[in-house]
Amino acid sequence: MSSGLYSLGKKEYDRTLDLTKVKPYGDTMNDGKMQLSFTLPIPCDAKALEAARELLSSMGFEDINITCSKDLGVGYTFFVAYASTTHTVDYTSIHVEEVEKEEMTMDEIDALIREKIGRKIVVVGACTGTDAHTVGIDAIMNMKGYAGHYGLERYQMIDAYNLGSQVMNEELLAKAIELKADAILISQVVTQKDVHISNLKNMVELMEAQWVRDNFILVCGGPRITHQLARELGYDAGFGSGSFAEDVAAFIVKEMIRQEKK
Amino acid sequence: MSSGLYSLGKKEYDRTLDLTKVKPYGDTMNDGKMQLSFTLPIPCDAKALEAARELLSSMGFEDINITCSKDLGVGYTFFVAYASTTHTVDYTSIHVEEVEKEEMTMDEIDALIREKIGRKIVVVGACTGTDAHTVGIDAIMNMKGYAGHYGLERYQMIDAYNLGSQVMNEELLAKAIELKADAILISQVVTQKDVHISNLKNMVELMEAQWVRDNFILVCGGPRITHQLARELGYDAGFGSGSFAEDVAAFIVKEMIRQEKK
Amino acid sequence: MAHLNLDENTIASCRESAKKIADDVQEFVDKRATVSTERTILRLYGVDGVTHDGVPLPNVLVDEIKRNSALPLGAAYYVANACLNRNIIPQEVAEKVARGELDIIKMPRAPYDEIIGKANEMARPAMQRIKENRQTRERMLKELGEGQQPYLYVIVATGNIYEDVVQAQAAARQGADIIAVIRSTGQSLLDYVPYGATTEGFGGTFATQENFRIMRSALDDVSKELGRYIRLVNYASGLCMPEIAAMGALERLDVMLNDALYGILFRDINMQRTLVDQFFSRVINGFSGIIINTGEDNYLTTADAVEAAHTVLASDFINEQFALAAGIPPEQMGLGHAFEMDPDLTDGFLYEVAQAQMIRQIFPKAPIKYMPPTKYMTGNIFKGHIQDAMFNIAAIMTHQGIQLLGMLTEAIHTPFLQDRYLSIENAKYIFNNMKHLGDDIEFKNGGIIETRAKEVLNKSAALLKEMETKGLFKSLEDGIFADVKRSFTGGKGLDGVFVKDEKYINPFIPLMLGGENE
Amino acid sequence: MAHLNLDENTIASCRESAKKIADDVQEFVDKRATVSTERTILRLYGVDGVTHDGVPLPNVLVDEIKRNSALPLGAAYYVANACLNRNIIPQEVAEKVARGELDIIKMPRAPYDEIIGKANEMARPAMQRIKENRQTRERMLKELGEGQQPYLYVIVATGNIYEDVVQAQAAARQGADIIAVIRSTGQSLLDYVPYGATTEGFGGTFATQENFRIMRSALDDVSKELGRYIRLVNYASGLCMPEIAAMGALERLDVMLNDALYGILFRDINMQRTLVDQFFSRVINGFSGIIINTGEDNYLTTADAVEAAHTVLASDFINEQFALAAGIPPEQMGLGHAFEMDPDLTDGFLYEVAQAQMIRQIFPKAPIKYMPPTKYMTGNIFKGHIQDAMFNIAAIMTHQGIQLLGMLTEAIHTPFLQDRYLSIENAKYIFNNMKHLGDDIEFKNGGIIETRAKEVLNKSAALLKEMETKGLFKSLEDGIFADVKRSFTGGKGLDGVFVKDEKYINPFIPLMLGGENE
Ligand code: B12
Ligand code: B12
Ligand SMILES: Cc1ncc(COP(=O)(O)O)c(C=O)c1O
Ligand SMILES: Cc1ncc(COP(=O)(O)O)c(C=O)c1O
Repeated sequence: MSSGLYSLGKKEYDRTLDLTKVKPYGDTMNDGKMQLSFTLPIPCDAKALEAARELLSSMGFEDINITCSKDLGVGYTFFVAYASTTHTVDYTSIHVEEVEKEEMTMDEIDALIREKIGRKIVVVGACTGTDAHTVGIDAIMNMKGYAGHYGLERYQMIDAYNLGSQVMNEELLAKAIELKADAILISQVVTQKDVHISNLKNMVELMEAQWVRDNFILVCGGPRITHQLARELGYDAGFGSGSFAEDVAAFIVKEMIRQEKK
Repeated sequence: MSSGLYSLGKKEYDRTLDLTKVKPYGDTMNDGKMQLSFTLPIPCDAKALEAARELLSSMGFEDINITCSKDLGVGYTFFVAYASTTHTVDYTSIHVEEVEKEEMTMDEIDALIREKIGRKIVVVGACTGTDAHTVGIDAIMNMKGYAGHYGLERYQMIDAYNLGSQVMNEELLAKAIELKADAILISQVVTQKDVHISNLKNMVELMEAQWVRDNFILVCGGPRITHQLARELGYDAGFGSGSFAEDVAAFIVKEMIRQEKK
Repeated sequence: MAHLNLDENTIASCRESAKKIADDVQEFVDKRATVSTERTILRLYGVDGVTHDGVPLPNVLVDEIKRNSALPLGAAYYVANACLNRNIIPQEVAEKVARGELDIIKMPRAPYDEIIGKANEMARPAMQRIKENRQTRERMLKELGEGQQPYLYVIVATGNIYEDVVQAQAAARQGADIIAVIRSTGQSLLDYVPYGATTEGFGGTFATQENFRIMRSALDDVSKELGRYIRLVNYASGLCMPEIAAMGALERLDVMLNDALYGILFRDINMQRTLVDQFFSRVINGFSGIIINTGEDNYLTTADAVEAAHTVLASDFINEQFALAAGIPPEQMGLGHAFEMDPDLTDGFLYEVAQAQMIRQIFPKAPIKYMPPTKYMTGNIFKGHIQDAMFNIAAIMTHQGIQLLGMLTEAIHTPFLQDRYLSIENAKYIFNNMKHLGDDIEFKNGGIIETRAKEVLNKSAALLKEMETKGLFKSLEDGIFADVKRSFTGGKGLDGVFVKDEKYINPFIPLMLGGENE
Repeated sequence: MAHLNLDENTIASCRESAKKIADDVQEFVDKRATVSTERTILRLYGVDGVTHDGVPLPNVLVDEIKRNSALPLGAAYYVANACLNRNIIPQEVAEKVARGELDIIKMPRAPYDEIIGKANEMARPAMQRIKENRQTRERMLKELGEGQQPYLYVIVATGNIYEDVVQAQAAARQGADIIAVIRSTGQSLLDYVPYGATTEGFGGTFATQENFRIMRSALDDVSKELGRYIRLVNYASGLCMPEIAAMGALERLDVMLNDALYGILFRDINMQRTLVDQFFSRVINGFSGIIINTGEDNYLTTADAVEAAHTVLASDFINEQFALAAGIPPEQMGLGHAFEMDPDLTDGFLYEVAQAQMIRQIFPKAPIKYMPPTKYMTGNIFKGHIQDAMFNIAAIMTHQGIQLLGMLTEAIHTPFLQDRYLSIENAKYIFNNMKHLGDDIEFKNGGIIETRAKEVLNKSAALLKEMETKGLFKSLEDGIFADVKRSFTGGKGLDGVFVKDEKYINPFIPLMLGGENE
């Protein structure tokens, strides 16, 4: 603050958003402010504070403000911090591989199947491995659906088989072959120690070993699944939190059309 | 999980704490887990998620899990994330410049002054600039003190003058010179746009310009003040949250003894 | 609605004591005016703008009169005279004086009656504009509707009015009902009001008329977009209390922080100065239909919230009487109180509820203002977020009026965009999920809550009785509020107070108190 | 304490129906045993350890008997006979069988009376050890004391027992009263109990007897350090329900997740298998002084919490009757319910309070177990932290017994050390700051809360009446709970169920039900 009477000493602040160098925003463009919390396995004292500060500094943070440090009872320390990052992200260069979510209704999808495929399509799904979370796959497949969006069982042109949870990959694949399914849906909710990754990979390996990978449209989903991850693991698509049956059905049909599967 | 009956497939996890490479701890040593939240000035969509992920990745994060993204109403997006940092900190090399807090009581300090200085010492303090937060400086100086720790006014061997808040540096220095003070205490609570830094620096410049810097022990304090910062700004010491009058009094007396001021 | 059995006689006795205390002061006030009240009159006459060196023209004029020791007649007197004399308008008078082209003191005087006539006549445009603002607000509230009580009130404080607009619009879209633009840390001690759009403040943005206009217009846009009238708040507080009230009235602000004692206690402004200033500022606020917010919450940042609870209530009674004296109806009295007890206190929440419910019942028509935890907020934002939740719960249980949302980063920085988002989310969740909790429960007779409320009320009554004999000035000298002692002649701004001449003119006070809005 | 006016006749009618439903099933159960009950007997006889290929010896023995279609007489019969015959102890029998050195089926049979005598005699050491464990617990509780209700219950789930110890001790120091070691995701479907200390599980740590021992000893250390007895929890659930109960009894666990229906509904375990297993497991828990926790909360993760509220209560009544049948006193019945409504529901908190208070009143002696929000938790940890706070508030208002603390990261990962810290901080703050809130208020007659509680109770009574005619098996086939339908012969583990011969022996059930602890 200026102390001279009647004067304010104006200064212009950098308010420019440069999309090639986007920074976090606290209350001023480009201030880079971020909030962090974390635990270090060292005792709670002045040295710990300094260690926390140095760690953040090595990550490219400036203006580091450790606002809270608590002893967790076993010689470890919990921290809360606010700091400004010096990193930026080039927004203009970001390309996201996204399932194009052209909004289609159940009726539109049924019509599309009638028109382009000319028969009912068969979908088999399960929550695999030791994973017992059925709510997600049920949300997609069961008649009742989720949040007002009917599940695949309700589609006139889809035969949907929900095998439930705790289904072994071998079993799911056998069922898909038996039913001559067009698409296989896999749900994975438990992700601790990346159990979902090995489970999902294992399915692709099984299919490849039996030379049937190309016979199916292979889709996975779950709260920690992204389309990107699914693609990396060899799936045709991946669906995360907030997906609905329409999204999956529309993807399957379009993919079948694209691949000229009839 | 293994599916073979009666077998568990054990694997040893890295549970070693290497103090030269300390990493954050989530639930397993060296997992590097940290929680973040921040806002990016870009609209809330799949591209934003990817931008957030890339930003974290450029900061050295792995296993990036964006758990929440919310539109803030002005085309900006709020994120919550968990991720593992790849950075480490060498705990063994950390040296903290800390005011040695040898616990001394008011009576011990009074006794020390009597013994080593042989006269009452004079301390002048204020909350300076436009800062009107008196609670902090009162906690240190006023009779009543703070959280059961009496303030400097109660010390038999200290003459304490608390000038209150919103005091100009010039005024405070004039008073200190007039009273032949041994120590000057400055409180700074408001830190927005680093107003405290310029304020604190200005005081040192004033003192140097008048060739009186060495006549005083110069101490600052406030919730965002660290000893390190204070030293960098040319102060003898800095005191943060949770400081008590004893800490400051002990420092002043010992520093006077060290500097052989009588 | 859950109800506490409070003794109506004790409440009535509190009101009586408070009225006596306020009447006493009002007698003192009625004899005085200040440089700030005079600048206010000039602003209402349309004097605006700054000189080459950035000195606001209202200051130029009043400084000029003061330099000539001519203040007792009041600025309106000299300006009206100059306008009559030269057949110009007040703005021209100010500009000419600034350029040194006019000596308004030495110039010939018109007959006093004519000056009074002119002074009153010149007051009409401002009166008209303020009346229209009031009608516009009422119309918009009717057409667009408004949020439900407790209103969600948040602050923006970037220091930059344009950045503030972004934050304010975001907050409104997130669900806020009221936006307060916090002022820069130094402003309350400036004896002038800065000019124009400003982008540089510390911990807040300067209150200027242009900033008011920019923000009101941005909020009008977003109000229409959302179909919900968003109220705008600023601070008629500090050395320019009435001037800012006038600016707010002219730019259709909706709420003003406006306490009879805050400046004295927390800004070390001289008590005579503040008490004189607050009167005119409140006359303006009352006339403009602006809700005032008082600042009792601040007491609990320096004094203990459990021990000093009764001082908050006592002060509310005093603020109520000062407000009534200035023509402010109960519906515009945002009397303050706060949720400031140590969160580690056993059953502390029950004491907070006692306080909130008591205040609610004692001031049934007032849109009481409830302040969030600040003092016991720490750098632990997670615990802080829950402290704020507890505050929101106390509010919905006791039907508060205006809810100043707590921020999880209270102990760290002025709110980031995301902090405000989380804070609004917190309140919306609780207000909806617990909507009728307060209507569905009763407080036990003789329970902890009721006993506490009675105790606080009784202590308040005793304190007010004591103050009734002592008078307000002496009480402040004794440090009765907020553990702060102030002297009658100490503090800032006393040199701006003067005793009015018999012929002193301030046309606005009679006009505004004249019931023009009925 | 705030009280709801609930109709005592309706409550009594619920209990009657539930008793009939349970009696019906008990008749079915009394005729049957399972591979798991037999392995349990062996474990109680001291059979432990694994073969070279890691097969647990109890499995070796029972598999051997089963291969010979000789199960109907029960494992105790053959082992007692072999011990008599060779003058060895059960562990030696098992080892010899594993090495193929002994054919316990074909070996000569001692007179039935002698076999029964031996079978009973061999049960003594385990009975003794369990009784001592119970006394040790009671002594430690008396000497050290314990936390106040609601007890703070947290989970550890690193997958590694040694890492779990760190987390558990940290939690205790932070204020937790009860520590549950969550099991690895796959364990409930294993038809054997893993062996030894384990460091590799997904989303939880394997329940093994050695892991129980390691953790109990770590918690005893920290209990002494803190002067507060810390309870240990595991899961007597899944295909090895009674075996794990036995292990827990031997290692002085204090609480066991132990529901009559959970395995059927959520693990697709065959209903006959589970119902037979649950009986023996509960007899053991009852005798050991172990508190059981039932799993009604899970219903609300698949069914809607507002609509299915009455199914939770109905199931609590059924679990109560099954528990009584197995000799578990009300003081050991941690009947479950949960705070699982959509946080965006208007007045949802009032419905939650209705449910919590109703359950509290209907089971006044039970240390009821209250589960936190899980289904509506999201990746927004800030909102989640407040959802957990609301849950804690409902708990303290309604005097819950065991509070499973919610974690702000519920939707993300199993708890980090810091998540647990924040969660404990949340509960401690609220339980202290609102300590007597529940005693200081009353629920309005005919208010939202009371009306809701009555409605849920009535629906429960109707449902139980319906089930009374249908029987439990048919009801489960109809999907009465959790929106899940299971068939009488479907699901896992049916091949492990057998009908007992008249001469079948299980010495523990009569011994344990015989009131030895009185
Ligand atoms: C309900 C629930 C349960 C129920 C499950 C009941 C049932 N029949 O499903 C019960 C109580 C039985 C349970 C048990 C356990 N659970 Co659980 N559970 C949850 C909970 C609370 C909600 C999950 C849910 O129903 N979400 C709602 C649905 C609709 O969302 P969704 O699954 O994301 O599905 C959507 C999308 O992801 C997508 N989707 C999902 N699948 C698929 C598939 C396809 C093909 C497509 C296209 C889309 C798609 O579409 C859906 C609709 O939009 C979560 C916490 C949380 N709040 O998320 C924990 C959680 C998932 N559980 C967890 C754990 C660890 C367990 C246990 C292992 C704990 C234990 N050791 O005892 C057990 C065992 C279960 C097992 N072996 O898998 C962890 C997982 C941690 C991790 N990341 O690894 C969580 C996150 C809780 C926690 N923080 O610890 N759980
Ligand atoms: C109380 C309070 C006020 C009171 C002050 C009353 C008074 N007479 O002091 C009132 C209501 C008047 C007030 C006003 C404002 N406040 Co204020 N206020 C606070 C609050 C709630 C608590 C501060 C406090 O009293 N802490 C307790 C004391 C004991 O702690 P302390 O100051 O840290 O002191 C300890 C140590 O730091 C140390 N110490 C401190 N000084 C010194 C000096 C020496 C020499 C030594 C050795 C040690 C030492 O020892 C003390 C004891 O341990 C904080 C939020 C918070 N919870 O922290 C905001 C806060 C400090 N205020 C803030 C702001 C912005 C303001 C305003 C500018 C807002 C506005 N625009 O209107 C105004 C104007 C004040 C001004 N110009 O300075 C911000 C500052 C943001 C920032 N970092 O820049 C905060 C953080 C709130 C926020 N999030 O916006 N405030
Ligand atoms: C009545 C009142 N006025 C003004 C303020 C703001 O302070 P400042 O004087 O710094 O603008 C407050 C702050 O809480 C207040 O309560
Ligand atoms: C009664 C009961 N048993 C067991 C479990 C745990 O599941 P799992 O079968 O995976 O161990 C739960 C989980 O909530 C439960 O409520």
